[in-house]
Amino acid sequence: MALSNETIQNKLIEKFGDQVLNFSTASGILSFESPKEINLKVLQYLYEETSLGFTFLTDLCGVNYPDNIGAELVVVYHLHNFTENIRLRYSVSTSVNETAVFTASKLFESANWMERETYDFFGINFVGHPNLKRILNVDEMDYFPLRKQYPLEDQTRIDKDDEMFGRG
Amino acid sequence: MPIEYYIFLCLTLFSIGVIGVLTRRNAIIVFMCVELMLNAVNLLLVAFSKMNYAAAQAMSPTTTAGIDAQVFVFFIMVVAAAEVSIGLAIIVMIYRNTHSIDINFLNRLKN
Amino acid sequence: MTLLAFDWAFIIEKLILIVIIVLTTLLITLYTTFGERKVAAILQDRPGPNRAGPFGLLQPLADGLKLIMKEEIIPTTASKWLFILGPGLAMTASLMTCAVIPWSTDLHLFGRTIALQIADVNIGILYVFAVVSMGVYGIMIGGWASNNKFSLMSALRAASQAISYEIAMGLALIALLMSTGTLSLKTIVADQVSGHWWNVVYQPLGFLIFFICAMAECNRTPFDLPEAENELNFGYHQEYSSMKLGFYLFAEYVNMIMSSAIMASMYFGGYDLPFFDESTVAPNIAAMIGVGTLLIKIVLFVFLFMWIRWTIPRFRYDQLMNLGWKKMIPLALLNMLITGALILSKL
Amino acid sequence: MEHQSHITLPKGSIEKTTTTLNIGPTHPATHGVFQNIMEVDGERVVSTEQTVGYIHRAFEKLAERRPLYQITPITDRLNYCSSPINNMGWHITCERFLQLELPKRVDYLRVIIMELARISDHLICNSIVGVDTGAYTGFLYVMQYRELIYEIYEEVCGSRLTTNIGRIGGFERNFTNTAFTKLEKFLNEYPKVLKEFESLFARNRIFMERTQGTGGISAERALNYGFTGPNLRAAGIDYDVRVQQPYSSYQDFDFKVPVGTTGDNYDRFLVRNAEMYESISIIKQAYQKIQNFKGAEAEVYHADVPEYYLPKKEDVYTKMEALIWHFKIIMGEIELPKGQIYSAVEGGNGELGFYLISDGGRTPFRLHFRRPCFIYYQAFEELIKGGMLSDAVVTMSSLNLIAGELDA
Amino acid sequence: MRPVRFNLNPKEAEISEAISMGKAPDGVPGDGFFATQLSSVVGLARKNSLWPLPFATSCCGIEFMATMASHYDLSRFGSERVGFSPRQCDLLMVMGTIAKKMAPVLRQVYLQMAEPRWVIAVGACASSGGIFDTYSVLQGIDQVIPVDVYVPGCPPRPEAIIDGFMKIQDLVGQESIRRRNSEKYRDLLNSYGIQ
Amino acid sequence: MNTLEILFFALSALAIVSAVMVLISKNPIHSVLWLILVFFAISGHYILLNAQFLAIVNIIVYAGAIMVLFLFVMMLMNVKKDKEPQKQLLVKLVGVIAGGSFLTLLIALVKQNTSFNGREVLMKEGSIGLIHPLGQALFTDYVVPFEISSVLFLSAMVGAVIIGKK
Amino acid sequence: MQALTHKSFAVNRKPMTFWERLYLINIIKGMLITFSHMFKKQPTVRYPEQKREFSPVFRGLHVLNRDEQGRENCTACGLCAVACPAEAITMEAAERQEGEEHLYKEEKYAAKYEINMLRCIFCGLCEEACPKDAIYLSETFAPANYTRKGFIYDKNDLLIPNTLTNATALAKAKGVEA
Repeated sequence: MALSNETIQNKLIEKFGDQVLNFSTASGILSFESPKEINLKVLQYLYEETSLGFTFLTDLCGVNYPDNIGAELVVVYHLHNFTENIRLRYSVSTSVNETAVFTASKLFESANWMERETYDFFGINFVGHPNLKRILNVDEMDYFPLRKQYPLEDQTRIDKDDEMFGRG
Repeated sequence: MPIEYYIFLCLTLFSIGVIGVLTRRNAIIVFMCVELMLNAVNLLLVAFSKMNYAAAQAMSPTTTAGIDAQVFVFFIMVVAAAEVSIGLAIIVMIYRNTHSIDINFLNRLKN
Repeated sequence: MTLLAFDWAFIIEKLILIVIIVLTTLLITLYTTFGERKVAAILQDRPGPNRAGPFGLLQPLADGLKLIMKEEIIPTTASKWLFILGPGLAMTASLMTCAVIPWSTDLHLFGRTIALQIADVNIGILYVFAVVSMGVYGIMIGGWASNNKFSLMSALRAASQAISYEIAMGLALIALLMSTGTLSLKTIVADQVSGHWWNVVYQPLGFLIFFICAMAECNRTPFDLPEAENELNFGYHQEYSSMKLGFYLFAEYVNMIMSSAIMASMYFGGYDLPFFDESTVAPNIAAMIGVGTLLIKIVLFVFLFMWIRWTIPRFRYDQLMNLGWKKMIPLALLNMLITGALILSKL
Repeated sequence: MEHQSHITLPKGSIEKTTTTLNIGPTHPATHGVFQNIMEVDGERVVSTEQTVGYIHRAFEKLAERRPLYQITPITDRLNYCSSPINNMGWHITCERFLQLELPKRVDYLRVIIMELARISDHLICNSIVGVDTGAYTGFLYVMQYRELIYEIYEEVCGSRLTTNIGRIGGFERNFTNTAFTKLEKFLNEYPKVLKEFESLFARNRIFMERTQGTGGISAERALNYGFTGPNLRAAGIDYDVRVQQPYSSYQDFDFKVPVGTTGDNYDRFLVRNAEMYESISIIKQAYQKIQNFKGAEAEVYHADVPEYYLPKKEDVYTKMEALIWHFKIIMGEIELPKGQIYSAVEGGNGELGFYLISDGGRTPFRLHFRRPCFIYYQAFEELIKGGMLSDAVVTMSSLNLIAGELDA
Repeated sequence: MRPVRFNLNPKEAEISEAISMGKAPDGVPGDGFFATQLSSVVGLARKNSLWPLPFATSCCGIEFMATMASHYDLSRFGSERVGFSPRQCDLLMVMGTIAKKMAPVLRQVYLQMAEPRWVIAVGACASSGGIFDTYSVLQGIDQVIPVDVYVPGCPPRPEAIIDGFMKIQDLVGQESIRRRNSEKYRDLLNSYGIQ
Repeated sequence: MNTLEILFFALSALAIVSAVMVLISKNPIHSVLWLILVFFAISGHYILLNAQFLAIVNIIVYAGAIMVLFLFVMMLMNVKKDKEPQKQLLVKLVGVIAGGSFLTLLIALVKQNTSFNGREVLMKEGSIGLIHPLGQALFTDYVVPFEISSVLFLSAMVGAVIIGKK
Repeated sequence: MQALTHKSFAVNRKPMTFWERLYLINIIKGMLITFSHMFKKQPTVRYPEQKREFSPVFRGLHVLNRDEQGRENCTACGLCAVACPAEAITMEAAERQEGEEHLYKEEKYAAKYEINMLRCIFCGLCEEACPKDAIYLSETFAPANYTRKGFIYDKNDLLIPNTLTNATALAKAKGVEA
């Protein structure tokens, strides 16, 4: 029985050697990273290896660390094994200039829109995605709003002044 | 009412139907023109029935002379309804396969 | 009896009768719309419109005036004449039915005997049937002319629904005709008044089929697929504004009233007030009582229509067709056979 | 002569046999705002393309600019049919992140509020399924009881829909007696109404035929599409965060997880209905447990965490230390520990997850919401393909798509 | 504890300040007696038969449901015929956040409505953007269409929605039947780029 | 001119004009609607001839069912006016001339035939158009054709369904 | 997939019985239910004439508090504006001058205090943030208005009646009917 975080870690290291790194456990969830080139291999291994069985992609999202030069953008996968009731966090990072990451939508249908959302927010280019275009924002938008350098507020507002809208 | 009036009216309607069949290419319109012709005939039949009835009534008030014509009209209507249901089904069928209801186009079915 | 008797006093009398009947129908319809809102409200634990006039009684007038004063929009892509023709046709077709309904026994006024029926056509039921089959044109033309996909879809639904349910309706009627032996509504009602039982006793299944088909012909829930506001967004009349919309909405209620009147006449004794001997009162009073009775029956039927509408879900298109073709028509045929067998066995 | 395999179409004939229908963004069937560009062949749906984002409000970016306590009002507006679950989910995430221990009574109070929210969520969804099949009245019957739920919220937090209920570490105030009276009233009356609602629909043949066999999905596909919550359970998988990873002391309660078999609209309807009964039973148990607290324990409504929970107002007015804490919390000057956390609760629609990354600043570095709606709406095309247009409408409402949650 | 229960000075709405009202400029002769009478009768009819088009996008839509439902019952005002067809409705009720992606749709719906039409912005988001001062949200629908009444609250409770609705009724009741043909109204629409 | 004649000519004019409009309407839907009008005019004639049953049946069958079917099919195919390729003008001209000559020929024939001279049609009277005698005839003398026609109708229905199913 | 818990149970999805297949029985049952509602008490609150009591913690229009001597409590510390997620509160602080002690409780006061009710989401965070017992939400809901400027509530609109000069109004505001 019980699949523990250590087992998963050992299995992963056994399979991928030193390509999987930065294992840590925060609030019960094992997280690790790998180079972005092997993300599909890792996900597939986690999915298909029966003793692991991470067949449920809970969540996929992007994070932008503007200070990590060369690895500004991170894609975080949250996987879940229902039968063993254990979660796993896996992330790959990519540079802001070269944002290609392999898509997981072939493995998980649910990744389709989440990747589109991540593309929409962060501009991460998921290679092999069937329909990679903006999902939440208007198609005409020319920047990726959730990257840290872009402002939150609507820049075109003309009626915004302290008198009307608080601190501005 | 003189019977000629009815004859002329029905002939006109019938000829309009004929012209329609000759000039239109839309299968449904052609079909409709055929219906028009049938109706012209129907009207004529009824008119004739009343003509004969008028003559017969003069001799015997309880006569039912001419009723056959009206029964015939009734049968024509039944046949027309049957014909329309089949005809339209065929047209829909053709349309589904060829996406056209142009009668000229149906020539190509030959080969 | 012919359709073309030219007696001018008779024509004037009929014209007055037509005007009175049409106006009354319209007035009742006006308040049926109000009634629908109130009935819906009461069934749903809420008060309903109550702020226009006392108890909200002026509500339908407000609606009407507002609709008249609203801007007419004819979509640029619509075909203009048909767009206008649609609602007119719907309204006319639904009003035409009232011609053959016997409202009561004869009135005796100014030395004349006035039949409270616009025309006693001896093929009355067939006439009703013909007019009902016309009703669908209003919807089809309006839906097509709007040049809107939802409207078109709704027009198609309406057409196929109307045709399918007409058949079952006709078959149910045939069974009734077999037992009454006449096509004239006046005679049918008179037979029920003088006879012992209403026709519904002899034709319960026939009535049920007729009632269901009438609901389908009036496009009422559960057969309101042409309107289906959740799918087609009001369907055929979604491009209509102002009074043209009003006509469509109105026509639905006129239809409802007319089919109630027909059902009451054919199956429920028309103006016959049960357990009441009309000969004990003056003929004019008896006639008035008859009108009142018929009106009450109509109101009850209309209420039934509304009650059903606010209770049950609607069918899906294919289920509706299944019900019509695979259940209603065989049932109606069966009903016909049974009626025939019974009549034969009595002979 | 070469035989032509198919007839070439003449010029001017119609090439396309399907019609493109544009359902939405303002269509009665799209509660909220979605757009479905459907290809229909007659009434059959051939394919559809969903467009979302019509009320995208940039929650995640907004959350990066707000201290933790100001994020609660934002979570209100995710799934606004059950905003207290979102609020609580967010507080639980923060508490787990800050490693705060909560008293049992707070947990139970939260359970009551969350289950009430679940009832109101399922109630809207199921009654809207009724509306979309054409029966409006059942909707109005149960809405009256949602109103009772709102009155309880109002008694606790002062607002009806976007509750902003609870704080990190507990509740902003204790439940009043009126709130408990109203809760009792609700518990007494609601099961009867639910029964009535059920008998209006559940065994009505028209409704059964409308919903059975439409919008179905197999368990494998549902998992692959990331379904959670009632929709996944309707497909036959008894995954429930409340059972799998209990939060807020759900392990103390005895309840069952209803599952369906085919994942069609009827199963979803039944599962939601059954869950409402379970929720009522949970609330009853929680209420019982709360009444068992005696003395000072019966007054506890927040954890004793002065760093994160605002001090009492009287103390703020009079005591310097309390005032300082007060200022620090409000100004958001309490720095968060570094780290990240993913924490999930069972929302009305499924697993509502919060992925919080903190770099030690006063606001989250990144906050990502796992919105169940957004993830399972992808499957809509697969659900309705080959069905009728009317099925698509019912499927849409039985999926319980909440635009606010979907678009974030 | 709260010092008082009520705020006694909620702002009175000045009907003359509504964008659709405004006094006639000097020198313009008023309507004749008959026209005035007609106006008031028509106004009375219109205000009791306002058919709303709920442009409900989010939370406020849920409160609108509560307003329609038995507890508050908007139908008392003669407006239970909620339609989603812009042609048939008189009152556009915009409820919920209008994102920039949605704005053209909203405008389209407004354009498709038949005159006379009124707009009510329900809730903070529709009126001013509310808490969502973000790159994707329209900061108040009055940037794209003229708004007659704003209802504050996030979401406004049903009483508030009814209050806003009654404000619209006041406005409708007082409107002259000629207003929609007036120069002033055309200028208003032109300022929104609507011909 | 008495009322009857007025009615007769009005109905005839309506029928002919509508029939012509069926031909020249570009939009097939309009054609259908004009044809319905033709049928109404013809039903009017039936009423003038006191063929009440046929008048009503004509409306029920033609206007109420057949034309609805036509309209339905048109809408189903969504045939627009520009979808129908027009025949060449020459062909059209030939068609019209042929039809016209046909009409002239027939009229000439009728004119020459003296047996129609002075034969009157009985208007508004006579009981043979009523339902009772018709029914009598149908179910006695014509009962076999009647049954055969019903079989025909049934087979047509089955055939239509089978064609549609393909 | 195997069961994840032992708590699951399958919902009741039995096939239709003969009577249910007939449509009528359940339709009639439903109709009886709706009919019985005709005689139920309507829960409707007929709003303008009839008002529902809000809960004492209802979050409606704001009020600015005064102390027992009728002095404004607010010291313009700005915490409410900071706490406001909608950024609806604007204020300008001013120093209390000589002779104004009867107006303001502390040395600083809000010379201008505006809340944009159109932005406000009535979340109650300002009330919670206030360290000076100054701003509260009331049970009056914010009324609708025709113009945007009708929603800028300044200090005069927000302050509660003065105890000393306007005691009756204060009683009214407190909901104590005289």
